[in-house]
Amino acid sequence: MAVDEQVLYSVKNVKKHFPIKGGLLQRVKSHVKAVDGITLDIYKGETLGVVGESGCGKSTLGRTILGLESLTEGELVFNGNNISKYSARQLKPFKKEMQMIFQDPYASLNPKQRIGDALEEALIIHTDLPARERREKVVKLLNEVGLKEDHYERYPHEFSGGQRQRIGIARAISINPSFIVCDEPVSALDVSVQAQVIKLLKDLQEKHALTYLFVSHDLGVVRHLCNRVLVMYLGQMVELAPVEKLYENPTHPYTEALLSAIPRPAVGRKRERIRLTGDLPSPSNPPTGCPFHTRCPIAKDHCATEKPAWRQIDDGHFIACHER
Amino acid sequence: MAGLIVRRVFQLVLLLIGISFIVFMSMHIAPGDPASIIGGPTATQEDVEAIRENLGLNEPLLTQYFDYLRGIFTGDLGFSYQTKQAVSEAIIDRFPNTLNLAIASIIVAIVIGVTTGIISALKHNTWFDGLSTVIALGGISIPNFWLGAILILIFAVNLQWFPVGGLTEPFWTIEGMKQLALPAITLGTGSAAMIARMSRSAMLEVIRADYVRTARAKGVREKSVIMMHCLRNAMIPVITVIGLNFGFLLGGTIITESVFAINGVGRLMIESIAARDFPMVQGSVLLVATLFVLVNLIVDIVYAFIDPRISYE
Amino acid sequence: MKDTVLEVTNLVTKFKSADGLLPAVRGASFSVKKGETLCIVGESGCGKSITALSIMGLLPSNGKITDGSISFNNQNLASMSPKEMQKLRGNDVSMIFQEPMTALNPVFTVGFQIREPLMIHQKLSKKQAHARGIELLKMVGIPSPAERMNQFPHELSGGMRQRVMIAIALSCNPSLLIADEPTTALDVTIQAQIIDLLNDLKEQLDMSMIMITHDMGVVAEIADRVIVMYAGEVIEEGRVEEIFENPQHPYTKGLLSSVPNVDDPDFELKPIAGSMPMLNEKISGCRFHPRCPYAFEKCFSESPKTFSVTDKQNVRCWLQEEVGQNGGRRASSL
Amino acid sequence: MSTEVVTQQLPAHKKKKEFALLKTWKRLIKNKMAIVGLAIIALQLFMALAAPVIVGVDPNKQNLELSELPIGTEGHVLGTDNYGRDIWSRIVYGARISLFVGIGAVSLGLVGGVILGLLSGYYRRLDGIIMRFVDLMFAFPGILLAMLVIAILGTSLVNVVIAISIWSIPTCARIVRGSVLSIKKQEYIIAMKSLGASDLRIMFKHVLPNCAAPIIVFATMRMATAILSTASLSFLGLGAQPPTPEWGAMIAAGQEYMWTSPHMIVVPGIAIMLVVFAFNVVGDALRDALDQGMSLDK
Amino acid sequence: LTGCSSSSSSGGSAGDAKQELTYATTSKVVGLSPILTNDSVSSTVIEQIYETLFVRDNKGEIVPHLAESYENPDENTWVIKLKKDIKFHDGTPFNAESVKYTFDKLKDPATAAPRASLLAPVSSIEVQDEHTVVLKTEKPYGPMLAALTHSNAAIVSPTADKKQDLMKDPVGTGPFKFSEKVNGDDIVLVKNEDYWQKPAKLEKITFTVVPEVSTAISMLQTGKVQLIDALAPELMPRLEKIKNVETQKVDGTPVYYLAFNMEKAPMNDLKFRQAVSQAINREGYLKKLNGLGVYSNSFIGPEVFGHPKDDKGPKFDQEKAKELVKASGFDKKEVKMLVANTASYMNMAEVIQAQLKEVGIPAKIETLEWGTYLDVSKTGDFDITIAGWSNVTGDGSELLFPRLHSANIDATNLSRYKDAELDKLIEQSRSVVDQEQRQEILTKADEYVMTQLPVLPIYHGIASAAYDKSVKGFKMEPTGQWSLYSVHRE
Ligand SMILES: Nc1ncnc2c1ncn2[C@@H]1O[C@H](COP(=O)(O)OP(=O)(O)OP(=O)(O)O)[C@@H](O)[C@H]1O
Ligand SMILES: Nc1ncnc2c1ncn2[C@@H]1O[C@H](COP(=O)(O)OP(=O)(O)OP(=O)(O)O)[C@@H](O)[C@H]1O
Ligand SMILES: [Mg+2]
Ligand SMILES: [Mg+2]
Repeated sequence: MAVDEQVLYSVKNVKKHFPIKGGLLQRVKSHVKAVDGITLDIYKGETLGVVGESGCGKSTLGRTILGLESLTEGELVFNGNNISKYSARQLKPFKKEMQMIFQDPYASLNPKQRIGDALEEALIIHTDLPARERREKVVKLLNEVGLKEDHYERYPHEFSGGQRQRIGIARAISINPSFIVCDEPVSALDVSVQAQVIKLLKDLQEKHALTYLFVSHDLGVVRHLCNRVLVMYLGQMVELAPVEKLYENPTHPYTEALLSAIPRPAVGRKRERIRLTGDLPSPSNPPTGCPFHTRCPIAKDHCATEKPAWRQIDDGHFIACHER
Repeated sequence: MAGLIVRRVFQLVLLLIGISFIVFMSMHIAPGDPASIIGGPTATQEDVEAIRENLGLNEPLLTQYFDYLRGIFTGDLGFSYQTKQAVSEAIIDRFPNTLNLAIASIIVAIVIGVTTGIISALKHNTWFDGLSTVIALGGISIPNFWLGAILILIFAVNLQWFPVGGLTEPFWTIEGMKQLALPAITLGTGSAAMIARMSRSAMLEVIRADYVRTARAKGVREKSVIMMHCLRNAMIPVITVIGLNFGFLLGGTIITESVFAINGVGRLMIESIAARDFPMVQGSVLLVATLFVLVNLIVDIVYAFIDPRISYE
Repeated sequence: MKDTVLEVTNLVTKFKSADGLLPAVRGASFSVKKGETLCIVGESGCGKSITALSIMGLLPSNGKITDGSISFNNQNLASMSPKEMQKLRGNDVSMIFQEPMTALNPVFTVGFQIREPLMIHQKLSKKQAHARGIELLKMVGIPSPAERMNQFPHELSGGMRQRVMIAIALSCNPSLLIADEPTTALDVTIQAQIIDLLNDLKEQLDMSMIMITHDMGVVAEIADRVIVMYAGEVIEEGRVEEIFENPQHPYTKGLLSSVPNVDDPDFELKPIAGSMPMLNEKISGCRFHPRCPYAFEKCFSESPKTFSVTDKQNVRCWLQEEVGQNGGRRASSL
Repeated sequence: MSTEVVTQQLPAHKKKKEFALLKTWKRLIKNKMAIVGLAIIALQLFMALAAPVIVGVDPNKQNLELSELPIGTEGHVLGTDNYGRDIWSRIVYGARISLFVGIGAVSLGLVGGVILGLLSGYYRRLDGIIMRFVDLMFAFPGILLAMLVIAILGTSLVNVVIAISIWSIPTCARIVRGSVLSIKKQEYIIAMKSLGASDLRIMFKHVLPNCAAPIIVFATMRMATAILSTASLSFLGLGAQPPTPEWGAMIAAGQEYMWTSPHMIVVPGIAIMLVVFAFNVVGDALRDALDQGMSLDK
Repeated sequence: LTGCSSSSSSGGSAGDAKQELTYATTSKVVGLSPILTNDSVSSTVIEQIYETLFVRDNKGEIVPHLAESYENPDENTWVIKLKKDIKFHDGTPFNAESVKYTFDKLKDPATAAPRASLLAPVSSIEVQDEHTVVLKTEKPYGPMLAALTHSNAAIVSPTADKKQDLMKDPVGTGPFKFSEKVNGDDIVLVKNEDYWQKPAKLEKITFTVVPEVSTAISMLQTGKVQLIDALAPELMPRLEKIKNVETQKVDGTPVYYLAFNMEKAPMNDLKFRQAVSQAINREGYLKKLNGLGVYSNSFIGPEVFGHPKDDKGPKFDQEKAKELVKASGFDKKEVKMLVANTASYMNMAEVIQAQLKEVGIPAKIETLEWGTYLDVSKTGDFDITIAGWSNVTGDGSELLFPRLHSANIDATNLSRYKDAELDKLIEQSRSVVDQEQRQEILTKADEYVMTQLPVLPIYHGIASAAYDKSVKGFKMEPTGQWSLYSVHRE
């Protein structure tokens, strides 16, 4: 899959710190550095996978990119427009281009709204299709994600977890955006439906030159869908590489550990994973130097003090590590 | 939170200036002249004119207002046109009564309202729900003067458990409680009805939330499932209503104060409006406004405490 | 022979709806033995969660068990008083819910929610419960657990919430754990850690487990037995090896073949064509037949019987009958 | 390809959106209480519209000889008042004004309150201003307001509605705002923002329905106080003047006779309660009907 | 010479009952200075603390009180001799100086006394000697003595007035003296041991505010209050049923009447006014008042000086009224009836409205809040209004002059009646000093009023009170005032 080398979205040194409050007066005690300096170019038409430990800031990165969280620092440049300081009105045309599939599908659906109406929302906002066509389109979307027209009239609480997730997907793709942040879009789907949905996403990408930022824990899915993969650790980038290079030649010790832990769907083949030991670092008080050094099997003394530089080790393959 | 409080205090100052101006203007737009009221129907034109002159009502409007405003900033709320009493003194005389009554009745309202609200929600569409609905609606449809009179007839005149009226002791004394019992119930009934309906409906909204299921899955006793997990989530509108009602109660309630012969702010306000006793009206309105801002500030703080997602930054 | 902890027979769970009572679970039967892990797999929306909730007695207000029995340690759960049920839940039987965000109470701190079962069932003091809570959070791999205890669910990442749910469910060392997709939001390293943890508990405490998951890798790693559900019915049941190595039902086969293979970059995804029927759809015969590539006349009209493949493996599919008659050619041609 | 298989099942679009409304209505009338409520409202409306047909007696016809007759007196089912006027006919005629004021004031107050509440809950910047404005409305004495309305607008019935609705606005605004504060932080609202929905749309289409429950409670309960407060306004000279029959005023007039002829209060009191009851159960049922999950467990 | 002019009966045999009494009023006491207040509640308290130079005795005759005697050397001079050895509560001696001080203060525009008009005809007050004061008028002033019985003309202690605010801290010569203010508005008086007559029997009296009459009755029933007054007709049935309560009714001086706006058509048409007068069944209405009203077809009531003996006024006659309406060519235009929002006025208005309708006069009631009513009624923005006059001095001139003299249009003359003949009669009644002559003039004036009908008296008030049976010696005056001086409890 050749990637068009045209930058769609450029993320420059983005940081997002959440305040932690405490005490009776709710004073800010410290900050969680959920995203701590991500610089990234996302190319038109590619699928950029984001993987990393739970809590390392993947969702926050996705939400920040879409402007759902305010920026603590950094710049967002979409299609050449620096949108970091745009007003809501200025942003509106961009909203149509950028969509999000939320990690938590149930919470992201209005409990008082029928699913059909929820799906029509986006169409009403961004298109001026007449009611009948909207409905047709929604029914088509429902079918595409494996649901039925009868589901149109249902409320969110009447669905199973996987069904809700598919509704979230249908909503995001309904207005043909050019960029979608998919935050674990298929985690609640059984493999067969998952395959169907992934196919759908791929088809759409081919048809409309869609770009995905694909956050997932399912490394199998990532391998099948993504062109490049970003590995995050504690809000920072540790490795970025084209998918094959990453799977064949994981360089950063965290990536290695991650890949080694993939469960295989065959009985008796226990994973021979690299067990990470050492202290779990806290995002409110991240370790100095390399964020991974507390658990890194090959850490040296200087890893604890010096921050490793972000460097290219191969064509399109970057890592931040002193030792590799 | 500290920021919120500072901001509110600042807003309060502006609000007080604004409201004093508006009340001032309204008192002058509304028909009626303090001088002719003091003079009464028997007064001659000369009498009335002398009174006007004496009260300074012949000065230009804005001069009068700025004089008044200057007074406020030096902590002087002025003197009553009618009784010549210092406004601050009159208010200090009456506010404790109103406060006592407000606290007692809001307690009554919360206890009755929240409990019946919760039970009706749990027993949604049963006889209890129906009965409590009817009682709550009765509670809000029944005029206070009548409820008060009936309570007096039964409990004060016939049974003689409580005094007929008057409020002279603070609420923490036995005597004070006795004096407060009937007015608090009279006044609390309306609020209780509203709180009951509000809690019921709010509980119904959350009772089937997933986290309630989780609580049950943890083996939490049904009582705590309701009292902790549901209630806390259903609390926002209930707290709003409680805050509102408390605010109203603090502003004084004319009818109940009258029926139970309690000398409170509500009556003061009504009497002074009737007498066009401008400084007294201003004083009591400013008091009520301050109280409202205060109560609403507390409500806002409670919001944030109840729902951690709410923030005012 | 180990004791049976849970025995579900012919469970039927229905939802009231505008169209009347609609069955979401249609006569599911299975059992779990002490120390055993049963995995439930099946298409999204096939009734796995509802089955689990039926066992817990925590169905949504419009759902109702209309038939069948659930016996836990030889007590019939369906006929238990709410009080007894309450004592059981969280203590002997606990459940990890599928959607951790909505399953955690947004207005209480994580600490409060973990302490609660400990204080109720184990009668720990608040302080003890707090200490134990921190320990539990550490066990499920949450960094700086003491700090997290004072945070609210919305301040945690998806995976952390899920781990909090796990910690809550494990807090009282239940003898039966029902885990509804407990690791979907976890990265593989933590997932592995959690699975190790569960396996440890299984060994140490002889804990039984019902695990609902889509991740065939996880199934392979943790399951002793597997049941496959489709449209509210259990269509295949067997030991984990049997299911993986010798799947009988066309749906099971389809399912296994759709698993993306991490090790093969050129693997092509093969979804099962069509989609699952709605609850209110009336389908005669086998409910899978509209999507089944092997369906024949009998499948259209008659609901399939259960056939035993081995003593542990059972399948509901008319093809089994054919296997008996025609030497099983059609079934094994895949 | 999978998608093709399913698209074949696409049926013709017979189902219309109205269908949903119809469904809600059907669900509503499945609720027995709601039917009772609707019936009462219909009856009251009918009473209001067809008063002269229902009662032959002039509601203002006095007969000092036959004053304060008790309920059940021949010719006066509900008794007579202190001037010997027939209470039943006054109740029937009074329905007009009371319903007009009750419904009018509550709906007007709702509109104002909901808008203010939504804006201040949703926009942090507006919150301070709007809420202090609301505090001002709270603190502003009701009588003074009535006197102002008389002075500026005059004494028509419409102005009564305006006065009472102004008086409902602050309460409604605070109730709405409280709920909005918590709802606007919910994930589904954030999801709507990411969809690019305008603030107005989010407020009215997503936030509002989720705080409908407290609003319905407020509105239905306010009906009672609105009708009752008409009396105090006409006492101040605003609105219906004696001898116009009007429930609140009937109650107020009965105040002096409560020891001797309590029916003068009880009868109009029950009339008000019936209206409030009707609106309450319909409100309840409506909320349940709009909310699938609840209605299903009937 | 310690002027023991009255009270020799009933010794100190008060029994062992506590000599305390609580009186409940519906509104608060505005203040306790007779100069600065003009409301009935304040005057009830003031009556107990202060005294006037003259009072009306049981028979309605004006007799000296603080005054010893008076004489008129000429029509414009009133030489008043004062009693000696009387002291104010603060020890200041009561003398001519204090009378002068009080009256000067009352008249001074800077004081802004609401009832300054009471002594407006007095041009100077002179101290002749320690115990003689001379009042001079420009023109003869007939109702002088009546004016001096008015509680607003009570004498205050000059030293106290200079030192303190009498509104809060009153000092008079009366049988009771101010003790304290409690609970904001309640006033406590105690016996004045140094009273110039025999000290009062009650030790302590409390004036408490109970806005709701029905509550006050309940308090009376439970013994928390011993005295209430100004009863409303609706309450009588309840009061009469209570065992421990006694009621007292005395024919009173107030008059309640309809005032026609004489500047507007059709009210300026005598036929129309007659029609209205005959349309209203006043005797019928009185029955509704449960005995709290007196029928008298005259403007000056039976208890007021100047009351005519014969009845010359119109009678209730519906048929005649209908005819008159027709005859007057009345065009059925709605008549605006302005009513202050006092319960008794509104009741009256509703009945009148209904009765006018019977004869074909449509009337619209417009209720106004009291303060507004005062303004609007003075500007004449109405057709008919319901008014009342509680005549505290009990003198007919004090009714006719403010209410019907053309000088008071835009103020108290609500009918806006301007009639030279009546004006002359009124002036005469005020300037003649001889009381018998005045009686004649007033009778004539009243008859004139009852034929011209700028006003239509509906009924004359009754002064009423209800008190605990243990209260003895309570005596209501026709003006609605009472003194607790000779009251005791058993
Ligand atoms: N409250 C409800 N009312 C009506 N139908 C419901 C309700 N809850 C679930 N359902 C339906 O019941 C069926 C089974 O749901 P269930 O949640 O058990 O699926 P699941 O197997 O857990 O799926 P997933 O893997 O997607 O979570 C689904 O088709 C769903 O639409
Ligand atoms: N609103 C918030 N307030 C405070 N902290 C937050 C908030 N949202 C997220 N965080 C913190 O930010 C960090 C990153 O969270 P994020 O949700 O981005 O993780 P993630 O990579 O998506 O993890 P997962 O894979 O578990 O979903 C976590 O430590 C989390 O606790
Ligand atoms: Mg995430
Ligand atoms: Mg599920």
